[in-house]
Amino acid sequence: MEPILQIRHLSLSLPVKKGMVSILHDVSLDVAPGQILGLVGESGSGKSMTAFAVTRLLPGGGHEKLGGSIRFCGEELTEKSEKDMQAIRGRDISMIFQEPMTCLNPVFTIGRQMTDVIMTHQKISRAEAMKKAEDMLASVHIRQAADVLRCYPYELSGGMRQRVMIGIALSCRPKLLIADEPTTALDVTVQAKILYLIREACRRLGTAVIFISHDLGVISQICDTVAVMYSGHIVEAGKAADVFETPEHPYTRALMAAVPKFTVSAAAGDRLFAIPGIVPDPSEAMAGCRFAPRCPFATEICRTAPPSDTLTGAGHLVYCHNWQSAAPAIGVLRGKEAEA
Amino acid sequence: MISMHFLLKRLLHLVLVFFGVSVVTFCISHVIPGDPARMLVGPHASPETLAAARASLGLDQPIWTQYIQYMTGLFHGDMGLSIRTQMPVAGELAKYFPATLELTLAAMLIAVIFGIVLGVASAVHRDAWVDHVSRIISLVGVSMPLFWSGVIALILFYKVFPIFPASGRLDAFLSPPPPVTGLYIVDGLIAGQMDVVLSAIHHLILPAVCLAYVQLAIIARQVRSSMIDVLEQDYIRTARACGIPRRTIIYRYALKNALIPTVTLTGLTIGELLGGAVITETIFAWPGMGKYVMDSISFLDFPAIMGFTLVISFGYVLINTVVDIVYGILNPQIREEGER
Amino acid sequence: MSALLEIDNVTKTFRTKGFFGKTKEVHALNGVSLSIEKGESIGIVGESGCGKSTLANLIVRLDEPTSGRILLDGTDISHMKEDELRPLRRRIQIVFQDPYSSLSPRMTIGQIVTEPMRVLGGHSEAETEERAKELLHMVGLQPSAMRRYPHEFSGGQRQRISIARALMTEPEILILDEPTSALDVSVQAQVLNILTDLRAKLHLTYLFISHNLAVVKYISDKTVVMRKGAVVETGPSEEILTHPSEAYTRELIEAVPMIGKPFRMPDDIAESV
Amino acid sequence: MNEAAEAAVRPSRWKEIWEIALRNKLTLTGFAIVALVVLVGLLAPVLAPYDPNEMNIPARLQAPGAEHLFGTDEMGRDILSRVMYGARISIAVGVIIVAVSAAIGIVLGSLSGYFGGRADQAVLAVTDMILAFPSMVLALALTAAMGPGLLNTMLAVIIVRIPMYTRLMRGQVLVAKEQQYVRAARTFGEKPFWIVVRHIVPNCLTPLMVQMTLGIGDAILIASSMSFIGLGAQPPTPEWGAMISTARIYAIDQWWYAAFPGLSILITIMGFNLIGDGIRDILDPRSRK
Repeated sequence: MEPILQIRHLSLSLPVKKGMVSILHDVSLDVAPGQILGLVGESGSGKSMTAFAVTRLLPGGGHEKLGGSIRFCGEELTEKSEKDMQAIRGRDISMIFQEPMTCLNPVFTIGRQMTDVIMTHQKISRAEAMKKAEDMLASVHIRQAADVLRCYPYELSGGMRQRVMIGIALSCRPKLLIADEPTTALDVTVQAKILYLIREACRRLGTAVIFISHDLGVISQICDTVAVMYSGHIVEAGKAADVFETPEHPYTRALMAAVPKFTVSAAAGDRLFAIPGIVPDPSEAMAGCRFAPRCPFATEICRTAPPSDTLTGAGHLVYCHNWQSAAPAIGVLRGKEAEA
Repeated sequence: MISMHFLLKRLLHLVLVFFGVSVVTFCISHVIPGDPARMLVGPHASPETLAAARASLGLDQPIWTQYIQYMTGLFHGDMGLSIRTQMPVAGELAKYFPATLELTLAAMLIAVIFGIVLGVASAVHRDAWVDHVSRIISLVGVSMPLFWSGVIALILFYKVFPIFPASGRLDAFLSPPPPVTGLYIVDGLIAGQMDVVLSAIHHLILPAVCLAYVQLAIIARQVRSSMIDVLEQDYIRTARACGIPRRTIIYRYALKNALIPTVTLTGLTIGELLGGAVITETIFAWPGMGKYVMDSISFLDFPAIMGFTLVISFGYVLINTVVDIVYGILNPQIREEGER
Repeated sequence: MSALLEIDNVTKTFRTKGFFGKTKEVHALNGVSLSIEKGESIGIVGESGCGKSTLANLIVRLDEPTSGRILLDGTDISHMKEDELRPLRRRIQIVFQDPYSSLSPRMTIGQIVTEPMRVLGGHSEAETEERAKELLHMVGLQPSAMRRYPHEFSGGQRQRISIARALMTEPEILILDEPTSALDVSVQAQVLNILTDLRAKLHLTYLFISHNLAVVKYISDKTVVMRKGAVVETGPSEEILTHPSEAYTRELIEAVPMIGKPFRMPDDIAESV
Repeated sequence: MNEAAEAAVRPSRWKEIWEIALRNKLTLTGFAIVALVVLVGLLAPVLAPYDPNEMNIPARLQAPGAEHLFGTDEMGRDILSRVMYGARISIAVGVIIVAVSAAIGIVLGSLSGYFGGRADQAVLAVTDMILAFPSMVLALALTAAMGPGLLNTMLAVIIVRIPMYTRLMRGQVLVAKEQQYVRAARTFGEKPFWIVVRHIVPNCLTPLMVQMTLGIGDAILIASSMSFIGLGAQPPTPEWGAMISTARIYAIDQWWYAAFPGLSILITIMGFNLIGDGIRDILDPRSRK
């Protein structure tokens, strides 16, 4: 299917006290209609910044530097003015965020906030917008939607607020939904429901979704394609099934081995794979692969030249010099000997 | 719209604070002075008057009996006789009250309106020239001694550029309008005497602006900082992500939230204005309570000073209760739960 | 063998005074019983508001239970006065969730780590410092860390410092209240591995509290599932995961997203106010 | 977020504040102004060209000139010399008021915040009572009751300002009390007194510092207002507010009489405000980026 969003060689620098700091390097992604792309990585990987770059909601006060190309529905977003972006946001591209507790305006009712968004993008009356808002809430499976419209945010639970956020985001039937850690602040049972809602809405409306999370489990469950990010770079991308079944990049493998699973237990002598060291600061310049200092398989070339993308299977990309030699070595990573 | 519970709670609080205020004023007039009777009759009274005053104060009585007597007097509007004029203090204060009310109300309107405009302009155009100018105006304002700005204003706008009159509420050849509210501008409008209205406004401008300036500066700083704060909140980012136009975000979404702390500040502002009235009225020979108390101070006319203190404080407490209720109206969570 | 720590029918009710004498009661814990044997590692899992952190606060006596008993080696500590309690505090220590607010920003790591022993008294300065260095080494930090301040360390390092501090008084029981929840996965793995090693080396008893079922399963032999202030189910971790007997436990297990686990629609998707 | 917040409270903050202040022109100006005023005040006996109280009736109300840079007042006293001695009084008044009221406020606020209960209720009730008055009006009534004079004015302003520091400190302590490091200290069995002294107070002082710096300016302002009203420093004390009070009737024709003492107050208070704002901005994580 023709991708609705094509990001090519995206780079981003943000202004700080002294000069600029590079946050993203050479990020390329595709998202197809009705598909969910998962962006996964640890804190500081640049996954959220990628999303904010698409909607141009960057924290640089207009002084940020954006390079590369973002094509959305055949149009180049990087060349759009703030005014054009305003019309696109909420109508064609919507976002939902991590903190449902702070993302709704505390002094307005839910109904007011929803109808404001609807009326911004559609020329209809407040009453019609209210009807639409009620339908939207019903479609995210909220009972007594009419009552909820009259509520203030503080009267709703976290899960309910996130539903309302999804309702607002989908109210103009956007072509792309960006969900930035939408379930991180929620309990697991609530999370399961919200994940289901997002997936259902995406299939029903044919909306493309960029789903950002640090949780490999969440990503593996609801995403069709996945991109793993590390320190502002994409290290591996492909179909979710391929990436999680045959991870090729040492970082992906290490990350997967670090997650506790139901099958492992300390009592049985299992060890989790702990990646030594810490994620490099974005301002730190590095000649080679940014994972090299922590990578058990790094060789001379890793420290001197940045890796280019290598196609390992159908649509499965890996950015690693040594993926072939590294792949078999990590294995299942059980027992003490596996800890590097 | 506001719960009964909330109103009741504020009213009970009001009663408690009134009680507290009366305790403090009682202490000031009966406990702190070495010889309260001497304070009451003034330094030049004869020994007989002093003895009579001792008896009438019941200084031989236990302290709580004295307090009850004090309160009974207050309930009957008895604040004692002025030493300077030998008239009941309550009557004198009532005579001067409208002038003070007119001045402080005018000053409050100026401070609040221009303070908010300046603060918002500053926050929205952060670090642009508007912001710099507004910040300089505010910085000078918060550092400006009220008694000095009044004198300078007189030198500038009475002596050097004779634009405004130096004293009084009306031109000498005009007689005050028939009293309804005691505010010349309002009464003049009611009586249809436009010459009185214009003259009253002409006389009011200079003292009101001088009195307002410091508070204007404080409000502008507060609005600026809370507006900047609000503009960085998650729900503003959400609104941006929904494509709500920038103007709507600033003037509807952010402003309402930013004004909530300003409402409380306005309550405090009124206190400062009432205190400042003593100085401003003296400088501009404005025939209000402030000038009355200033005249009393040079005679050490203690009953007059305490009467003034009581009236001003009760008024201040009353206004702050209104402010609290407005705060509740603006802030849905507090309105419902009655908590703060 | 008698239990090292016995929690017997503990209730905790928080009262907030309302207006006009109205009091709101929140039952944070509702008759919770639990017994912990020496050397065991017990995990408590539950969602927000289930009372797991309240329980931790009661055990380390940051709070007093409304009713019920907490027995340490047979001694009831639930209502002890601070003075009587002080010598016993040495035996139970806690590590909190937030790596940022756990360490006073104005103190050096040395001051922070040695503090519990200084409060306890009876040890020379050299002795205390020696032990601090030894513990920092055990959690993988250099002795030079002693002179540095918390802000110079990452979240995972701070959490390891917190662990070292908690171990200074040679406690028998270590309460771990969501110690890895604020950390990235790769760092969480480091901390969990360190905890595993320490337990083996120092023969510690763990009470590990988390919202993450997989983490609890990894670290603990026995799992306690809590919900709304009550214990839902207790049993060996393996058993709870494979054969949960309560519906809530099943729901919880199914809700945990896992790599390779197919996505399943939750039973009741709708929600009302 | 955490990194910025952390950086704001790191112990090496004094050095860092100083470094940032050096880069921030406005804050630096503030430091320069305050240093100048303090220096002039200290060295007034050396710097002042005349005795501040020396009368010279023939030379009364002279405009600024070579003889008298700031002119003379109605008694022929040299205004420049009086302004210089006035700096002494104002700085001393400001510093003493803030030091005493903040010290009492910090102690009351920490005790009331940490221990809560009845003591807290009582402290809150008393601060509520004081805060129910407009500060200027209460200071006025208190001074009137105690008798006019600079010392009584200072005492009155101290009473009026204690609640502000008490409330601020109490609020800080309530937040700090719930920090995990304080809870951790409780689990070691640290005694409450040491928890307050060792863990809570050091972590609460930063916003107090800002408030105290701004408070000095505020105290100078309110004390000089009281002098202007006639309740504070009494003539012929060369206090700035008292000078303007006397100058009022001459001000329209002899502009310099009121202008120089007033300008001195304005500039001094501005100095403290610049420093206070500067420190606040430096400590505020938002402005650090």
